[in-house]
Amino acid sequence: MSTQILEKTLMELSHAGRVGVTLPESDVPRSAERPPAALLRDELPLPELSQLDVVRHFTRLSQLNWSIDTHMYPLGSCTMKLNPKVNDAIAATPAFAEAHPMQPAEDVQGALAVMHGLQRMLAEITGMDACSLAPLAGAQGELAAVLVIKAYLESIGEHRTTIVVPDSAHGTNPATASMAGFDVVAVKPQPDGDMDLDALRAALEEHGPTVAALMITLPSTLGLFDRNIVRIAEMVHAHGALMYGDGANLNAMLGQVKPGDLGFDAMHINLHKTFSQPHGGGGPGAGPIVVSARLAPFLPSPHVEQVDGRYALADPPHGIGRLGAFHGNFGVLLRAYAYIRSLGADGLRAISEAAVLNANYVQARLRGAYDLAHDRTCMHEVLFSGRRQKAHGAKTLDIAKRMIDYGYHPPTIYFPLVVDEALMIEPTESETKETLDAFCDAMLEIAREAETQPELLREAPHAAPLRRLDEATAARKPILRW
Amino acid sequence: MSTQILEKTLMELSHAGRVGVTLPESDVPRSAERPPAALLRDELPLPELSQLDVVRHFTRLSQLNWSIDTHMYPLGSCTMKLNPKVNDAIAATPAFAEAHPMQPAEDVQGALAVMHGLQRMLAEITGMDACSLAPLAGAQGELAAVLVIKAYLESIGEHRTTIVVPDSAHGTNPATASMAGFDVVAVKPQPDGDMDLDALRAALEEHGPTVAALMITLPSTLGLFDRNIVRIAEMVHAHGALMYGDGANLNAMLGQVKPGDLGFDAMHINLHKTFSQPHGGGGPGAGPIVVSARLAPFLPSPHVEQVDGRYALADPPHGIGRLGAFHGNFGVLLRAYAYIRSLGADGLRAISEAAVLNANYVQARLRGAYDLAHDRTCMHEVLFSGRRQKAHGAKTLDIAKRMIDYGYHPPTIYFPLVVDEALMIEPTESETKETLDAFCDAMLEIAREAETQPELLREAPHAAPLRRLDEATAARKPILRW
Amino acid sequence: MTTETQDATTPAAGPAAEAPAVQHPYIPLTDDDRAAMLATVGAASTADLFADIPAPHRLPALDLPDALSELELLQAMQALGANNRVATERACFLGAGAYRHFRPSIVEPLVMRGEFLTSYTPYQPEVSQGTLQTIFEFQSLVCALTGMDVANAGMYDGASALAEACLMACAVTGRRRIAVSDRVHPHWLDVVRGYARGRGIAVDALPHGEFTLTGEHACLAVAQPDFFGRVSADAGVWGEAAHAAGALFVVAADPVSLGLYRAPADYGADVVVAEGQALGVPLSYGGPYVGMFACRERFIRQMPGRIVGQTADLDGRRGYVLTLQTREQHIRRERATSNICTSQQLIALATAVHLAALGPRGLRRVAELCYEKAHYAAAALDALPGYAVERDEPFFHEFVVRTPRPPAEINRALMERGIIGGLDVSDLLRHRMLLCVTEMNTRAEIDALATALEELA
Amino acid sequence: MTTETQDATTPAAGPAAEAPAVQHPYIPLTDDDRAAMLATVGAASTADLFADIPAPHRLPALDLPDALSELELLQAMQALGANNRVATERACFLGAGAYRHFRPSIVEPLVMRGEFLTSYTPYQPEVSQGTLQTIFEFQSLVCALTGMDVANAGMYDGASALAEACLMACAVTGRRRIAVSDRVHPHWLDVVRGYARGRGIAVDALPHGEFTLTGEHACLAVAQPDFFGRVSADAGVWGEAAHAAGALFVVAADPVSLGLYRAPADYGADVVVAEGQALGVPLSYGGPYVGMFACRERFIRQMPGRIVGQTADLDGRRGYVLTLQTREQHIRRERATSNICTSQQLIALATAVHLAALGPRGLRRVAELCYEKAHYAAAALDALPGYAVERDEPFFHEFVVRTPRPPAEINRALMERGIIGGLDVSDLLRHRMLLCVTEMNTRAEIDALATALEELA
Ligand SMILES: Cc1ncc(COP(=O)(O)O)c(C=O)c1O
Ligand SMILES: Cc1ncc(COP(=O)(O)O)c(C=O)c1O
Repeated sequence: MSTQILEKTLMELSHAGRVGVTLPESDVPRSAERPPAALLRDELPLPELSQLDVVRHFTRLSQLNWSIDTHMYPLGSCTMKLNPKVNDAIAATPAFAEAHPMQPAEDVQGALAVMHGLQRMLAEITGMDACSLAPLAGAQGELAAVLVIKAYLESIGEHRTTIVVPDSAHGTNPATASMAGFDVVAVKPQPDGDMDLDALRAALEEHGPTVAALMITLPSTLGLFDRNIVRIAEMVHAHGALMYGDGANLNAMLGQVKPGDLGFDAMHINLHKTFSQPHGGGGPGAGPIVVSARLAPFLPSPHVEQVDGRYALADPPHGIGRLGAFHGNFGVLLRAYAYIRSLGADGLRAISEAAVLNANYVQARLRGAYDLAHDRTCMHEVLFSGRRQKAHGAKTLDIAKRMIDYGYHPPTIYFPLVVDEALMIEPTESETKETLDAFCDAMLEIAREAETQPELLREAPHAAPLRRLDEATAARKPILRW
Repeated sequence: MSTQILEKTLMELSHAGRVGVTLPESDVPRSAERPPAALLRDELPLPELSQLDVVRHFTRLSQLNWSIDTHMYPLGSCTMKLNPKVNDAIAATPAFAEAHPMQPAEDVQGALAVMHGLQRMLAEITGMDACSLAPLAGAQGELAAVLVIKAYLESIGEHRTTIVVPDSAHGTNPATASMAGFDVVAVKPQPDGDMDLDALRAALEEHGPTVAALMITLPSTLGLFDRNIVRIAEMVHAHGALMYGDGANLNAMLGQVKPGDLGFDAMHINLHKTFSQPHGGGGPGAGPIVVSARLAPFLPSPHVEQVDGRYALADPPHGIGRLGAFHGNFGVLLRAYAYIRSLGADGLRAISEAAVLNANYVQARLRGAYDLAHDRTCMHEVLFSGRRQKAHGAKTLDIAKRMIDYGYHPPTIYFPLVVDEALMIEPTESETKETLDAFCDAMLEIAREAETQPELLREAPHAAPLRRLDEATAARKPILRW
Repeated sequence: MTTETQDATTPAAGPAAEAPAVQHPYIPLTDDDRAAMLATVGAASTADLFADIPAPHRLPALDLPDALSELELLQAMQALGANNRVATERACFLGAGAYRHFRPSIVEPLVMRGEFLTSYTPYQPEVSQGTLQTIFEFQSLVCALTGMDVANAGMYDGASALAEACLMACAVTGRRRIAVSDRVHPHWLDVVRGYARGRGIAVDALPHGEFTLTGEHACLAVAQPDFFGRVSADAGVWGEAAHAAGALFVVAADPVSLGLYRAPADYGADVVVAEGQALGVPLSYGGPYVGMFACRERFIRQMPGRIVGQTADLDGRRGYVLTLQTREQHIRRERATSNICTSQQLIALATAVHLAALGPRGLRRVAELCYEKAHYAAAALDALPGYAVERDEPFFHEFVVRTPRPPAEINRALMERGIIGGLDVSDLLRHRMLLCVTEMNTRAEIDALATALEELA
Repeated sequence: MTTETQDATTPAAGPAAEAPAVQHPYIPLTDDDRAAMLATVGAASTADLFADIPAPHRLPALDLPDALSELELLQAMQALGANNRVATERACFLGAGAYRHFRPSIVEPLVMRGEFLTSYTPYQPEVSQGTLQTIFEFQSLVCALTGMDVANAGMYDGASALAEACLMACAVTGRRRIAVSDRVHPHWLDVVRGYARGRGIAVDALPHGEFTLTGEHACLAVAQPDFFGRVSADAGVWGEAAHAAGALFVVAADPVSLGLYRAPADYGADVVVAEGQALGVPLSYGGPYVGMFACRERFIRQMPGRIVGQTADLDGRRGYVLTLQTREQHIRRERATSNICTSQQLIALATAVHLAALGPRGLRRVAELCYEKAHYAAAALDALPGYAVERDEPFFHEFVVRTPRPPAEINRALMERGIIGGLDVSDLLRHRMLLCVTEMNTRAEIDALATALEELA
């Protein structure tokens, strides 16, 4: 019965004349003023489907996805944790879902109270002084923060043009630096995974007064807490540069340490990682930034302020302006607010503890079978290298695809780029020990298979809706629409 | 990777200490009055799961189901049609979902208006005089209607003890008759599928004044509209008995004919068939009954009445009492009300037309390959016999299981009992011609396979989550709980 | 630049533009589909397909309101809904068989998944394991709560479950008379009477606690807590009395109370029924709810309703099927144990998800909160001049208050203050009101109730 | 029978009972799990795992509100929500970039299915075909609406899509100056300026309609309809002007208007962006929304954002993958076309479901209803003493009214009458209000608005 098509496209399901929903007739007299004919379109080639076909199409498509709600999804750097349904329920209540972004502040005090509360809570959790909720995702948070740094430096007459980025950094870091008009200087980690202080010193000295900031991820994208972080901040500050923290890995630090205490000047936070916003197959997320006091006047618009017990939207005095049409991804902010209020300080601390314990447990159970990138206590994720398996004829990609056959979503692979055949596992705090054990058992079995029958891995997955896809042709001869 | 278990049970997933949701602390002082220790339980062996495990468990289980939202589901006699999501949305609004059944009528005028409107609309659609929404499913509607008939007959001094039921009837008909304290006399259909008038006459004459009613399904469970229905009603009435209609097949008659016009005295309606209430894997449904004027005083409680523009719950003067704790399956009634209002008279008529055309189309396309039980225009469903395929070595059960491999839910099989190897297909109005064509192509292919490789059918399904299940052992050595 | 002229054929704004005949989203057939299909069928028109209907009765007029578009429908329903004064923004102290409890947010999105919502009774187990396993789990949870050996897949509601339990007792004992406590919910008693009348079985409603049975009685049915909220320590004695008379002991329990109180199996119940609504099901003006039905193992072949059993497929993989079907109407027809067919599966599922989320700690906590808050409220009300709480027996989360004025009057005044009062039970006991307090009632609400009642004394 | 004594160890009602340490439902690890795992890890306590954090900074105090149980959280959020005065039970005439439109009921249950909601960006195509195919369909739908050749998987919102379009124009043309109409939404203009400032690109905000470009301009960006709701017949001329200057013509369109009005491709657009919110997405106080981004085929390798392409698996079965990834940050790093990574996929999905439900007839009908009702409203308001509608150019569903009093005052008075008025644009044009009318506004609402404004004149 294997069909050539898992599910037809909407256009293939279309049949002229069908409709998926009824709309009312007009209840006003037809206006005598007609739109100029020249402005009107004559064809609108949208698909035409019955309601059942629309429902069935998207329901069937959904089943082709794996997700947190169906599978363990240990994607390193992505924090695929439980997405509590209560947060969705709150976001769907008309009191929030129907609030119009252009309503006067007096009519949306509830929404503003949530935003104000979240600004405060995020600043508190990170130990920073001020927060902006405007950025619409992590990368936009990075951009906003770097622009804030730039504006601040310009305000004190510094025209610095370089940003130092470890070469283990996430791709958005260098891409952001360049979007903000900076040159990027890369530094390598030392063998133990911490930043190479000599390399940093050399970079700072070589680029000297042009260095605006160091963009550093904490815990690092190697899953490690850099033991020299305070020293690094001192070195950066000594050169008049600022410390930018990529907060994508904040899940490891909740209530354990505040980046603000370590010398960070600015940081973005991925609400769609640490704060349980569902990923939605690629968003929406939100990337609030938190900054130290000296950067606060430069935050983007709008900022929520409280005056005489009333909340209002305000423009920071020297702000970098807007990042999107309105006030940030409010529905996401609302979920994050609800999440933090569901946990409180102790709950957040327990989250980090469990996330870190889980990662170390996976590390302990798998260290015999897979090479560790760095053999030390990891934080919320553990980084292996598939080089041993590669030698047997099964690459990291093959290991990843084989995991699908065992019912586990593959981890992040080939990132960070600095580790050969990287395989980065982030179990999060949401999985049970039983699930972790079954997962580790499967990984151990796969390691055995890699030795004895690597072709099994090379041809995997065997039990997914599709076998491996031809990505090369897709890129060479792009078919991007029906 | 084939595991022995598709999904663990909740109890297998349980681990002492886990919780799926948080609950508040008490905000009142602890009462000095303690419950007597002897009344308290000490163990409560419920499963203990984290929230993610609960979500994942039920999400994964759901995916093991086929449903209208995912597959064509042409189950004869079940009217598996589109279940519009707008009706679910309405039923979920707090204004209805949070109404308490014991609130005074003045505080639930909205709910009562819906019920009153539905009573009226169902009576209008069926051409009857009065309606009760109290029955909680079709079978309870049957019971209610038969008790109403009994009460009516007793009120006029008739103590009749027999109900005539065609032997093609749904099992609930005879079971109901017996629950209501009647003896059942069966009559057979004639070869063309209509009721055998001679047999009916004989039965009426033999049981004479003890016959309380004829329970007849229209269109019949053979998918046919009995051409003698008016004559039948006359005969039944001539014997002082009443005409009871099983309205499970009303989907064929909306706006085409009113049972009340044909001489029916009482009838139940399955809102979970004709009126789009989702089946929910086996309910909830609702089985309102409609009756002629002489039966109205005997309807169950409560009945919604309108007095001076206000709605109120009332007890019919000689009513048979309550069928459930409250007023019927209100959420189901609400959906049916919304469904009728979405369609209006023309829309309902178009539903029946399409349902009947679809069934006849399937009949026309498959009549060459499968034997028809009755070769004539069918109504909303078409009844085949698998006897030809059985001769080749593939029973109707095998055909049904093979359909799963082609992605179609099997039709109703081995019902009605009077047709050998019955295979009853009800496509409903909700499927497109394309879907019907693909379905018929698959059925034709299966007919070919039945001839050439019947073992393929006997071993089917090959592509479902499980292969055939051992029902005999399940019944012989029942394991009914963990 | 305003243009006033426009070619009449331009596909233009406004309803006056001649749109092609609009299809309905619930009916995919288009005119061309219809034509092609009629040709295959060999009919000239769809009307021909209805030729078997006697001509004088065809195409009757249907006097129904005009069809509404989806937007208009939603607006119309919102307008109707606005005429309900519900608990969402009010304090609610009404119980009496339907209870307002906290429903964890995970319940609804899981239960409403299309695969659960839009599937039929699981006749084809290979493609229905989702529903089947959840039923197996529901049965197991009901057993855990009640302490009984076996449970079925659920009944229409608690009341009809009680009625079926009594009928089953008759089938088991071969007797034709049943005894029921008069403190069973009056509506439930009415349902029992109706079902019994059908089968010609006599019903004795006995004064609560004074249960004198004879050898004619098939069962004694009691409610624990009873309709007035009281939990009796004598239940074990009643069970013994029933057994001494050769009758079954049938207990109607509140499932939330079972988070705290003894399982009916422990005090001798042979059949336990319950209204499942309190476990994660919205009030929804009285339904759909679900009846729980559990009993001793020896009655399994006399149980009504669907039952799911565990088995294995051809490859030995565990699976579930509908089982013991020879009890049922589709096999046994007039000799079936009950006529029940479609039941309330989706609601049973909701209770299973609810219990899975709560777990034993959660359910106990809910029961404790109910207990504490109800007792706090009772103490507060009892202290009010003109009011007196009936406290002769221990209660769980409902209690009866004597009121200085007719309860209906008081309730109207409470509604004006945003409070849904208790049930007026004056028809049973003069100037009495039955109040219910659950974990949903905050202390502030209870205090506000007390203040309001004081003012209304 | 009231019992006052109770063994302190009885598992009893009330919070004072010593419950075992409560687990949080979001964290499944129990104490025994933790102990076993620490043993495997070889650590004495979880604290040991954090030893790399400098000791003085470990375990800082966190000043956060106490944790709320789910019920308390819902109550707290309901209380906060009650401080919003939203359109649910009010007439709303506010637009200005976020629009209240009818959302078919099928959209939400489909979009919120866990498999869509809780999956990541589809990096593993074998187990992500659901998301991938819906992106492919979204891209195709955006092309159909705009008339363009290709579209990406969506941007953060319409405003940032416009900014990225301008940056792309710079990359394509190698120029470092962009021209933008001053009738683009002012917030959007601000976003464009911000993005441009980062890359050191100059922005010229040109008076609408008077677009004098030079050989330095990478693009001309306009909004159609413009911020004041006007639809211009001159767009083709502007496109030619842009092309004559060697610049790209970038159009920001309203997607609902495209149900009625010409596709921007027809009048020369090289890039079309749009805010997708109007297509099935709740207002949600400004987000999450989704930006649509479409362009001519020749720019595909310079486009920002994710793109999905069709391909086949090893068995030749059709499938979809993320493609052209060498444009993106995770491959190209500082030379990527944009830094965008996580975008707004679920919202893109909502717009796709919405469009699939509406189809071409539905979208046209919505656009027609907007047109008719807005024009009915404009005529009614224009007739009021003291008010004047600016009608120098044709408009779609938004228009500007001159008011006799400051619009803020009027809006406050309207709110008291249950009406959410238009946007106060006095900062741009004295005593002016920008009103929006959609299919959601009934004639009765519009009449009520007119009556209210008349009273407030
Ligand atoms: C370390 C790191 N930094 C930044 C980002 C970018 O965040 P976003 O995808 O929300 O733009 C990610 C997420 O993918 C990340 O893992
Ligand atoms: C013909 C017929 N009559 C009666 C019934 C009984 O209806 P219900 O299942 O709602 O009790 C059914 C449904 O199964 C049926 O098909």
